[in-house]
Amino acid sequence: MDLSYSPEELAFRDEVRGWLKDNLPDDLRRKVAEYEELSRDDLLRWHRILAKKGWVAPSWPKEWGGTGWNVVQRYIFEEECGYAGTPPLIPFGLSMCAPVLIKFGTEAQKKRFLPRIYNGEDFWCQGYSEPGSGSDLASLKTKAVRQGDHYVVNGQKIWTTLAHYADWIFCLVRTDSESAKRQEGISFLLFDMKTPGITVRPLILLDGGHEVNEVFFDDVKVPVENLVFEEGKGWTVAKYLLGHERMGTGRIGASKRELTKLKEFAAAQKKDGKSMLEDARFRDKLSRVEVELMALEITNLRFLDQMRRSGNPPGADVSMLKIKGTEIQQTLSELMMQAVGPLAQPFRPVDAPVAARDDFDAFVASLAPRYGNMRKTTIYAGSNEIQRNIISKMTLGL
Amino acid sequence: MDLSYSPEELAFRDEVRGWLKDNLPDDLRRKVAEYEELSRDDLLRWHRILAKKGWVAPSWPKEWGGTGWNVVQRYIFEEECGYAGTPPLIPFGLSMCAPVLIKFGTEAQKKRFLPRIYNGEDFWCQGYSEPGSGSDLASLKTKAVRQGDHYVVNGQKIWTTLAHYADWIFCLVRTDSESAKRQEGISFLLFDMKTPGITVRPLILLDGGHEVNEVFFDDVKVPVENLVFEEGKGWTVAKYLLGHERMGTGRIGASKRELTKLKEFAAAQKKDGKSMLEDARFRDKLSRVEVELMALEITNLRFLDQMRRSGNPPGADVSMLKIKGTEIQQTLSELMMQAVGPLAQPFRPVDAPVAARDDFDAFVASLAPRYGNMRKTTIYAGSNEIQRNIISKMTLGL
Amino acid sequence: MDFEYSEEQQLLADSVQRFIQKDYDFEARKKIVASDAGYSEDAWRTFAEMGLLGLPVPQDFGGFGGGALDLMAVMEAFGDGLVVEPYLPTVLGARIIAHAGAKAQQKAILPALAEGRMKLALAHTERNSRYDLAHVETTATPSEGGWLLSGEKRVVLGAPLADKLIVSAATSKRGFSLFLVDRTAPGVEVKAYRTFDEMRAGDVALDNVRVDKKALVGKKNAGLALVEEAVDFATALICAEAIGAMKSANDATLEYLKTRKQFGVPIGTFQALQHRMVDMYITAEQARSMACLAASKADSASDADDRRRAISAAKIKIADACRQISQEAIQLHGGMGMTEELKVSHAFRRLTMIAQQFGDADHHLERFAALG
Amino acid sequence: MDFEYSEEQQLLADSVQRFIQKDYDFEARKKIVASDAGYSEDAWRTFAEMGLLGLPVPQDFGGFGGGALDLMAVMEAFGDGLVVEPYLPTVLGARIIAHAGAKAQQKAILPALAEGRMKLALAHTERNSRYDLAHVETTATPSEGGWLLSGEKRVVLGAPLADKLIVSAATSKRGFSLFLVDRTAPGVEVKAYRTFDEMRAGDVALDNVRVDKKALVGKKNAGLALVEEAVDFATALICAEAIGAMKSANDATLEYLKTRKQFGVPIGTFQALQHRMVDMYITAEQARSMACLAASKADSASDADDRRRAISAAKIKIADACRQISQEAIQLHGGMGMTEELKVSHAFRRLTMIAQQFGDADHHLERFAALG
Repeated sequence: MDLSYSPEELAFRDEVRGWLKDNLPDDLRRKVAEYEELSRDDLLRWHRILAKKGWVAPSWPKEWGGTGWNVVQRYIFEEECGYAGTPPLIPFGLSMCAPVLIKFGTEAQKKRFLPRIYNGEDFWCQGYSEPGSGSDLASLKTKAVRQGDHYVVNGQKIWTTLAHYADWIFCLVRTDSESAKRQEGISFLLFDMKTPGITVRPLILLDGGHEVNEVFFDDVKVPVENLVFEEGKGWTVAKYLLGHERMGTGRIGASKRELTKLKEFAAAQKKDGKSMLEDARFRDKLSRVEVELMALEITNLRFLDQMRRSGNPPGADVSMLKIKGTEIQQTLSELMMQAVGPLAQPFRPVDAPVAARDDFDAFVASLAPRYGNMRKTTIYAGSNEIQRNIISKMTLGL
Repeated sequence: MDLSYSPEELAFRDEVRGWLKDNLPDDLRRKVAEYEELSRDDLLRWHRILAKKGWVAPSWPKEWGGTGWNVVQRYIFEEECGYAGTPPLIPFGLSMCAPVLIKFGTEAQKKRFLPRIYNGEDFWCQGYSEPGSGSDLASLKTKAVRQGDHYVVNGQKIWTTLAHYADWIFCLVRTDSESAKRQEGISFLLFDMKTPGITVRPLILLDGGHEVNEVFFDDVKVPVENLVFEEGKGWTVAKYLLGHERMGTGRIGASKRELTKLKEFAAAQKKDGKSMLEDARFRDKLSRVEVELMALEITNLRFLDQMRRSGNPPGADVSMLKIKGTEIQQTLSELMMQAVGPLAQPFRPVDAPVAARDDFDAFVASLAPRYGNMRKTTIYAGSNEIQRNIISKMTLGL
Repeated sequence: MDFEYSEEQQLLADSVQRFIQKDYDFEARKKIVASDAGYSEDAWRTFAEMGLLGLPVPQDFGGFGGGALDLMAVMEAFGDGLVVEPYLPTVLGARIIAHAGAKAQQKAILPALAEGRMKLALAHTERNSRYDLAHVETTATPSEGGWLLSGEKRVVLGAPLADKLIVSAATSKRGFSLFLVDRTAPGVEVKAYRTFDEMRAGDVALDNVRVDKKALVGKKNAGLALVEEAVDFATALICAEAIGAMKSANDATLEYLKTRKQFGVPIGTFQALQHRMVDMYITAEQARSMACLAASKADSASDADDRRRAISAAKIKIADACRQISQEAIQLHGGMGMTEELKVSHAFRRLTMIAQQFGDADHHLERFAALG
Repeated sequence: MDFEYSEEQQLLADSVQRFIQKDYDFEARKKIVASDAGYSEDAWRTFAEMGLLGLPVPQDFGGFGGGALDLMAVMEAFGDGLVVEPYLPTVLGARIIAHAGAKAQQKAILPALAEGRMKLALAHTERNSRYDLAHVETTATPSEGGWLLSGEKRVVLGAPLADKLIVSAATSKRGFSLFLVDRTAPGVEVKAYRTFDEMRAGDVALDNVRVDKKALVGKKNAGLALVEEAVDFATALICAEAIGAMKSANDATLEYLKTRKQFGVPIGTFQALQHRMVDMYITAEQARSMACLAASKADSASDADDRRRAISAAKIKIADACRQISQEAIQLHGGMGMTEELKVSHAFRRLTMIAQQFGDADHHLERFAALG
């Protein structure tokens, strides 16, 4: 048994780490570190830097720009990005639409969309959830009726992350409402967000941030060539994507960075003249989350090792990474807020944007909102309750 | 709003407290305080002391020996007994069989059994649970077939507390296995434990203690006059008993005594030369359980106040007292064990009974078993899961 | 033993609840929060008319001389309605002036407070004080028969709305004193902001602010006991407020569990969620018991330690409860709970802040343990 | 990166598992626990034959020179089988002698250990030491070219079964030393008892026990580092043992959930129980990861602090996990889990004790924090 990376893996990690150090722009690094909202330009700028390096889509087939990395290298890359604090790579194009097109798309679709996704020319979003569907995806109601060369789409999507930035959206729609099984009659369609009849309405989150939206479709005409795979086979496509495990679910790298930041930050906060790190009560909470993170990193590596050995993804156990990883993220954000004690109350200056007020400690004021924002992590991408159901059923056989 | 008892209630409390102080025998007080097993004689001795005083069955009708106390007085009495650390009053006769007889019994049954229960002449146990029934009481299988003046009973009971001490057992048995609803066809029978065909087999608990048993019935002949209420109406009787709320479910008094003991005990345990009470980590656990106990006492008083006002029992909310009360008891026992650190490992001397070894700290050696034993509290008398189901359904309407 | 509100307390509570239902519902509140002032003058006037502002003011000064038990029902209703007006700082101020103010100060301030013509704020917390009430770096230097105050106060609740600030400043190595300072006095600068729970607060910079002799509140060097008593009183009040906000969050969550369907059934039929909802319910009941204790002891503790011990015990339970219920309410609401469109997300914000306000659980665990 | 056992480790683990299935099942174990000796000579002989006793002994002395990673699979299997033989104290002793013993001591002891002809026990803990390894009140007074040892040791695991005790005793104000003492030496009294987890231990009274020069193990006053290293090593081993016992408890609970019916369905169909079982499963996986770390760092930490930090981190997680899984396993089993008839109640006892053995979570949280 050996818990360390091999010399080759360490060399790869150092290469990635060194390159990130040199190529991550300072302003983006700062924005991420200080929990600032990233603009469309920020996201695309980083996407294009990676694309230029050839690292933006490691898991794609080489012919379309993939790196040919093995599962450990891909994991190392993801975690190093998290550890460096890069802006996120928005997954909707790179990790969701593209794999679907590669598996199910026509040659024409691939040629049309993949290079633009790779180069960050199109910003994609995902139209899955609907009001009332939530975890029960198959209950979706948005209707697409074929009329000649088009589908005419009516309905509503919700929780559409960054729809306000998006050029394209991929949607699950119901093309046959008569089918006996709810999973049948669902199709996978690609819409240009500029198509008439699409309205995006912001859903402001409890921290005041704008990340998600409602998207309304009112007689939206989608050309038939934007259908992926067969009509009525959208559920097959969706299931393929759900099974398309990512190894970075635990977000170990990002949490390690946050832990380091928390320690530095807490050390600077005083209680009775001493650092908060010397306060047993506070420190134990910090220690326990640190231990949990150490454990999760090893658990993740164990899964990787298994995966490399067997060639198979770890299956339902990957839900464990989601559950523990998000709990860790939430605890870290909570401890950041608790570290400042009463100073966590401020939120926004009354008469000026945060950045314009140099007498306002915008970072400290971001801690409570950040804590609030991180509550989403146990809800989105399959709530932690759903993840527990998955382990219960698939791993434990209950 | 006033959280204190009235002067009359305080006077009553002082009367009870004073009387207990004078009348609880020292050896019994010590045995309870040191978590020693109580013998049949110990239990009956205390029962008879209370009977002589006229306080053994406060809630019975006055004609049978009840005290006529109101709900607050009954609560005060129960909690004072817990606080003083008296042996428990075994409820099977006093609080279970007797109320059933008073409500459903014939005059003959009342005259025959109630005075003997009151005076501690008969020791009763309860035959409800069966292997495989657990929380699902109505699934019971023990069969009683009428033959002339007798029922012939075959089957098995389990978890029969103190059956090895008992003179009598009251049982739920199935007198009609054809009935459509499982609840129908159940009858409530009283058995003399000396009847041929009854076998009691100990179930030793994980702390090595003998409290519960399996009871086997092999062609046990029970006279028809020992049927309570009508044949096939046993479920009505059982339901009546389940609804017969006791206000002492939270065991506040006993937990207050344990908390005091824990504080004294922890103060005498040293860590780095200082008392364990000065150790923030240990102390916070102790403080939190103390706060929970303070809260539960007030919650209990709030329910009493409501009950006195409305004349109605608090209903499903009494499940809250069970849940919190048992969690508190468990935490207190766990902290007692943790307070001694590595010294909690000893269990029993190899070559002599505990009491005979004066070089063996029997009390310290009782802490881990006591902790183990207290795990039962969240399981018995309706597991805490069942209690949550009850609140969910009855109070919250889920 | 009596856990009902008195008839008067209940009448007042009913009228506050009616006001909130009628004039301070979630939509009305949204507008108030978004307004320039961040609070409603109309609501404030109504509070005065209803007698809420006079409640903590002694009868001699046009008030009702109410204690924590009298304020409890009001605070609970405010918690349910997530009221953002600066009621708490005003009560804090009234308490200090009523206890320790000179007659002249009382006459000048208390009737005006009761009538809604004046607001106060307690400027006490500093950058390095955390929850330690004895930690004051701001100084008061004797000068020309008065004092010069210099220092910086942080997160002064209600500061931007207050007419007068009660400022703590060190007057010797042995202690600090309290001073009345006009918010607009020369040398006072208030940097205003919204708080995470949508109230108004500010950082207060004091740069050689000149106050005269009469500005001293209470005895010299005797500030700590005053502030401690007032903050304990206010802590009892936010415990009651928390009860209201928890009830709001619990009610909303229960309703959501009953109505929201997944896989064709209400999600409230899932046992894992039922048990968590039950735990939220039990926690709220236990927290209510401790809020009763806090209010009761704020009014009639046998001594300061008896009061401190009960208040800390209550705040430990309330802080833990705020955390559990706010987090679970959002989680059980799923995505909807994350949006500012549902009231529950605002209850989350307030509960999160109450958990820390006047000392988080760790602070009160430390104080509770020290009291034996 | 490689999380599989080596071929040799796996073969050994398999043979231990086969032994437990065949000769050390729950019924066999019951008899051993109830026996006078409280352990099985036969099992011990088998351990020697299988090479388990030689595993921690250096090759020069007839052993295999195995480290924590080599012992991990054995300990995991022992945890699963709830083996009560005094393997842990023997490994502890072997570790100390191998590290610091004089050549003569090593020759006299290590081969005998490996062959099962001798057992050791570390007599270190005292009434007031709690988990502080530096706290030693027992004294060693120089006398006639040797020492006189006096004091009392508590909860010495394996003491009644040991041939020799390694006794710690203060040799100066600066530190303590370790001494080899025959269990039957004049002045040594062992009060034997069963432990809650069904092993044998004893309190050891030392009344002017005379030992000669050669009894000193390692350098004078250098006992702390030796004990610390050995106890850290043993802590890594009980972490692995805990993994086995947790797996046993989890497997039994899962099986119970699938077979036990209530209201006509297996109780494993109730979602609240499913989610708790999932949490137990996740906890066991996280604990396993930390047990891997502990074993790995026990063998090859970069320095003592690196080792201490990893061992403490592991023990924090293991202690929390032992507590959660042992409690939940009983609760989900209901009444049946409370009886000594099911193996799960014995796993509960061992897990409860592992949580505290060599330091509970609080102790290791303190040590972990102190290491930065």
